[in-house]
Amino acid sequence: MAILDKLKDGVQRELEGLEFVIGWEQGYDPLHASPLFIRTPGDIDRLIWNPLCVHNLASYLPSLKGRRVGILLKGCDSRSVIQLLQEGLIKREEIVIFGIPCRGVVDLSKIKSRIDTSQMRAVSLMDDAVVIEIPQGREEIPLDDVLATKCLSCQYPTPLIYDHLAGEVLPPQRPTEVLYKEVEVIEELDVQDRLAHWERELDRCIRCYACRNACPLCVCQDYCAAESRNPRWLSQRAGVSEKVMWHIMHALHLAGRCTDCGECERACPMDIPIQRIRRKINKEIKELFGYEAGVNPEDTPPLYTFKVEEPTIQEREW
Amino acid sequence: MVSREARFLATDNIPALLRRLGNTYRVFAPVKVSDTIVLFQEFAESAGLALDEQTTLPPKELLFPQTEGLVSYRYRKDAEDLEKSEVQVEETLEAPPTIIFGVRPCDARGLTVFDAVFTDGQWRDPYYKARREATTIVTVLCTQPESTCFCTSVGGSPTGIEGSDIILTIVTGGYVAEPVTEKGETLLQDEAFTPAGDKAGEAGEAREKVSVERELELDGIAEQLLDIFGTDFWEQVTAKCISCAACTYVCPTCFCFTITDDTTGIEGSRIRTWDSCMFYLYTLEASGHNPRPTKTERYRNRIGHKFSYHPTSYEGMFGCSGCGRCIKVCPASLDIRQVLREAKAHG
Amino acid sequence: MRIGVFVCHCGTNIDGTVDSHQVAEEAKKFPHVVYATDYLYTCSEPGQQEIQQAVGEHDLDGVVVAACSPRMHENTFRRTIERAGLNRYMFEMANIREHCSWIGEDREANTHKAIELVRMAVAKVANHVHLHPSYFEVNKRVLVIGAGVAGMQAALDCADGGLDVVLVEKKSSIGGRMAQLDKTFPTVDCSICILGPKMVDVGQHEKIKLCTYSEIEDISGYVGNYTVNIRRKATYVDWGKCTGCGLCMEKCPSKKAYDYHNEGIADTTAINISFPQAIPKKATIDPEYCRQFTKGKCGVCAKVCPLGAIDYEMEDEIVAEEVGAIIVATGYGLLNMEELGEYGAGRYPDVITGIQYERFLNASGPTQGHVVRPSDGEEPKRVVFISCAGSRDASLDRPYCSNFCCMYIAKQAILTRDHIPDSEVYVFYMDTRSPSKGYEEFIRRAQEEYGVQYVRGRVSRIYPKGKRMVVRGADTLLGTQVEVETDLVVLATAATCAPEAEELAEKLRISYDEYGFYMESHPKLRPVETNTSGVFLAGACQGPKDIPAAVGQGSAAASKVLSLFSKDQLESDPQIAQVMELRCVGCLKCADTCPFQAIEEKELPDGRVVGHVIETVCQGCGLCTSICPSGAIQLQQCTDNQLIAEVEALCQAWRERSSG
Amino acid sequence: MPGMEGTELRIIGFLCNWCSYGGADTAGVSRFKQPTDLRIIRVPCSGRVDPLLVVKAFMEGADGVLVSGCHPRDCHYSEGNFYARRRLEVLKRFLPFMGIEPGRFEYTWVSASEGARWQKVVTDFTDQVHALGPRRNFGEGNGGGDIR
Repeated sequence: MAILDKLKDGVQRELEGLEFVIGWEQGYDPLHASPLFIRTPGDIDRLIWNPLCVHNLASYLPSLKGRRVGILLKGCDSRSVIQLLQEGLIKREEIVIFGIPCRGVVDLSKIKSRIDTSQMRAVSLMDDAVVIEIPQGREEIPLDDVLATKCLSCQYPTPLIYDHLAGEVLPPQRPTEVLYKEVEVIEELDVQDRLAHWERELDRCIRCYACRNACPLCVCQDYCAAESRNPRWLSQRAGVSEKVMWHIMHALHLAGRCTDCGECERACPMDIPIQRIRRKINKEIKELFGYEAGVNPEDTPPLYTFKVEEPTIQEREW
Repeated sequence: MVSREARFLATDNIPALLRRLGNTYRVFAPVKVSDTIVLFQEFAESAGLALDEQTTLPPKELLFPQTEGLVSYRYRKDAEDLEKSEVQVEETLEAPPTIIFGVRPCDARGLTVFDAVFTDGQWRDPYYKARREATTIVTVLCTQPESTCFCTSVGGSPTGIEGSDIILTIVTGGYVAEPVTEKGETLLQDEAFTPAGDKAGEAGEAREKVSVERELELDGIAEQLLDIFGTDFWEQVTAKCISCAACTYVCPTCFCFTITDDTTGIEGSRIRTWDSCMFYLYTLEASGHNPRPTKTERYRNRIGHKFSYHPTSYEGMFGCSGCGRCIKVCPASLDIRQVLREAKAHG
Repeated sequence: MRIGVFVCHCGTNIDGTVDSHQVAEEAKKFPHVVYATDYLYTCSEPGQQEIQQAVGEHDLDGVVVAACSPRMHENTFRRTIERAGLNRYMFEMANIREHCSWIGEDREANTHKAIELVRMAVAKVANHVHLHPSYFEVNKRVLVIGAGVAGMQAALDCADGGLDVVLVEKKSSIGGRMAQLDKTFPTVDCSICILGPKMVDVGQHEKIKLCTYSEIEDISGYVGNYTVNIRRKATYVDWGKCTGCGLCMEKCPSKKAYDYHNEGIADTTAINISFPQAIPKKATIDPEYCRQFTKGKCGVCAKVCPLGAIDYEMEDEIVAEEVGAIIVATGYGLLNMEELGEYGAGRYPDVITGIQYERFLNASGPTQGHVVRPSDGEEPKRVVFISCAGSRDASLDRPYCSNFCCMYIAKQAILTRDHIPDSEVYVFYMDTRSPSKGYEEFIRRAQEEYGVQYVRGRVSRIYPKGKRMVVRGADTLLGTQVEVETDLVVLATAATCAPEAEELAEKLRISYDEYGFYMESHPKLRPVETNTSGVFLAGACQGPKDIPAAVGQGSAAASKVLSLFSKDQLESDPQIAQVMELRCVGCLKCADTCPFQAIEEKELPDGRVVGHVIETVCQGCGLCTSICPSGAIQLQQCTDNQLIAEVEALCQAWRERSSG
Repeated sequence: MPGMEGTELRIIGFLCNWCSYGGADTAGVSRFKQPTDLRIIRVPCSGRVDPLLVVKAFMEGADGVLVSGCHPRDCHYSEGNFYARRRLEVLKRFLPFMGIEPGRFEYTWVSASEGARWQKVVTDFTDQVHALGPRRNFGEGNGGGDIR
């Protein structure tokens, strides 16, 4: 049975005990999927599963605490759920998880940076390619070229936590090294150029907070410290330093918690490469504490604990 | 409208034109700043123009900045008597002559929503008004709708002229330029514009060929939205919304703002910034009570405002120009057209 | 806000390198400041009166004093403004002395810096709110750690004052160092004769609960309400039954056990009572030497004990005690003399330490007071004392003076001449230090009456020559090399912190210096208090000191506890964390990380779960504030906005400076 | 104060009340001379120092930021500096990624008795920041190069 059929079958069987099941449906054009809230058996037919199902549906869970819901999760998405469980932000018994072994999802901005999709007519998804029909003709793009960066180094193609798994466990097939490639490009720049880089990229930020609202681990949401006056970390002033402050705030609040799901960057209407900021911190956290967020529900995020002796921290001598 | 005497603007002449205009005006034009982002930026020849794509943000930022200082102030203490202090207030309005080149008809039409609220009605906003008056909008008419376009559903047109000062129609080798206003007429005096000749006819034909399917039937939507105000329709339709402000910030007609006094020490400024009805804080009251506590109420207000309350207050004018950006940027691909369709069908 | 700024000259301490008047003038320009002035000594009575007067005249609701460190006078000025009718927390100090005038000589730079420090303080006060303490019950029991003479004095004074005392001692008997001594200087009276009765008083006092052979396992809680877990180490003897008859000691076949009380100059039995005057007088088995433990069979003591008190299966026991205050009197240690290689210490049996010599001199010591040479038991005819053995020695990283050595050397020199009238005594010294009453005279007596030869100089080497030792050193007064052939060398080894002093400090959350001695709150004005409320110091744990000083501190610490407990309720510091329930998202990261478990879950009427600070438990560290992502929990008086205001005020000053 | 122009840089220190602030007091009492650039903000514990405060200081234009607390194990609040150590280490490794030179931010431990150590920390850190010079903040002038 194909994955989608298994999913539909599973949802069909569990739906009665749940308020709804969150999955994906076809969006407004062939390239866009959109989250689907399955409330009735009639909604199940709308369910889709393909590499365009990019959304990390776990982002909806914290706001649904106290309600019994089902959710479809890819391997990477499941890490968000584990992290949320770890921090007590959701309850395991309230959630039914339909896990999906996943070979990777598409980064739409990678497609859009290659071809103009504004007049696109159709999309077909092959095993190793995306074929897009545009007025100028038929464009076939190798899937690997447009997969999300996280997918190219994915170590968790199968969800780490689930009640039902649609398909067989998929072993990791991607090399780990490429994960930090984009981070390393920035690290190799001269420090002044790094400043200029972020200045240029972050200046584009319109402070719409889509990055925050899309983040499954931003628990404060409506009470975000970026918008409050007590504390007042940021003002409404124009200027790139205010924007930088916001992005550092977001990244630091995620330090040791970010599962690299990439929803922040995907949600950004200005296509600012902010995932790299988090990934840099993840890299340091991994190096310092050997820790990866969202892998084990029993862990404690490394910044909420300590060791009396920290063998990996080389303190400065004076 | 002034006489629509058509002129021809050769593509090759555009850089020189903008450079010349740059002596008198601030000139903004669409520039590709990254692979996927096109923004209005101050014209620089090296940057190149991106006239064939919809800009990521509408030009409203140039007339209604995301952040603008309204006044700056400084407390001055009397050195002899510290009890006495006076406040020096300085208005910080800047409205230099500006040209925005390469605007789309939907975005130009979006400005008419601003005009209705900020300049034409009971209240006048001097900041917007001054900028609007100092700005000339040069619009390039559309040739091909995008999959998210729905201007015709809300009363616009890919070849519409509302809000524009000049319209440009793409023809072989360049554009046919036609003035819409006096301001536009003035601009056409530049040597870059040559008589249109038979290009005018080509332009007319080109315009005829463009069409955007009118996919929504919005008659009666204002009343319908009121009718379904209290139903569970809104909770269902907003389930996928993540309550960010991307849709409002890219919208050419959203004009909500907030004002804060930003004081450090004895000086500061009163600044106005865009606000978004999708934010919790937008309606949070000092008591802690929030009349729109969840995204459901907030999104309902956004749709209600654009398609019911605004047309009711402003002679049927929707608070939407059908540019489709909100659909494009929505992290959850929530499609406003679909919401309207379902709203009409609900109940 | 209406803020007044008071800039202190501190005589010339501040005004010498900071233009205090200009600081006040500049302060007038700052927001909210309606009054600013400078004064010669703001902390003096007229200085404080001036503040009180200005509060009234100018209707001030916030005060900034730019003067010394707030660690010095914050409380002084808080009381000042309270007297003037202000909430005492509407106050901030700018430290323009320790952090400014005293560390830089450039008057212009200092003045400039002082102005900015004042500006920051003003910005912070502008964000202050009124705070009000709450009150909590006090457990009027006191824990004394260490039953040396300081701890005993503290315990007795507290107990006599009506408090219940728990006295914990690591050794099996109370008494401490003083119980090992023969005589005391400068009176040369018998140490145990004056200490013994005190030990009996402690042992018999109904208000004192003795826990000897015990150590502190851990401590939690806060002033007024500490919980202390005490590890009662296994003695293998049921002290409830043991009468201290000593029969077991007589029969014990393991007679080579290390004798701690005698500092190893003699051996003892594996089961022993450490010394005849021990209190409690109970036997303890040293499992390192007991055959029942080392060989698995023996059982002699169990057989001979008439009361059946021996229990080889005994295990350590953890006992919890609830107390309201703690007096730390853990004393000092002595430098391991093997660190002193040039003296041959540890290699040559006839090089011994002062405390070992004390045991030889002691009539109840292993030699019944006869001084003998360890190597052959002969009476020494010449004894050389070396002072500062490891003290005042930067090369050993111990630059401090051990305080009491000069005096006990003089005492031991006199006693040597008393015990062995035909002996010769030499003292190698760097300086003699004898500042207390009767001390200088005592040293004079040693030199003049007893003919002790004082040689001012360092000893460079000691080596054996036949049955004797040669001490080679410099006489810096004569400028010559000296060599003294001697029978015995006594080293005044450096006093160090007590063993495991650091670990205990960490349990108590008190500070210690780089040598492990505990830090007092203020070196002059708060000598027995620590920075942890409810924890006091007595005796040599704070630094080497002699008996009268230790006893004095024991009484001082007791009086601090008695005055603390004179109120039935204590005021809790309101500078603690507070949850803004409207902002709290209930993630409880604060509760998970609070070092004091001071945050609990609270359910609001609408069902929302938020964090809640338990007022009296919160210690005001602010860890929660920096962990809370939404900024919902704020440490009062050190809120995010207050710190941001300080940063912004400073940065604005900097911007103004660079734009001219 | 024109005489100061160009000689002092903008350095902020966040010091815990119990150890480092006391250490700075001790240095003062001992009259240990130090460069005048540093401005100290007193906090109860290094654990109170939200890394965002450091970032805020930089965004407001600081050239250098120093955090100093009690030595590990000596925290007046038992554990505050253990948390601080982890966070500040992450911050220290992260800031250079955003374009803030390594060396502009340091964290260290100075006890209340270590006046001489405090003097050395201040002197060395100030020298270190001076070696880097004034910092270009985000949005100030043009920085030049970039990727691609």
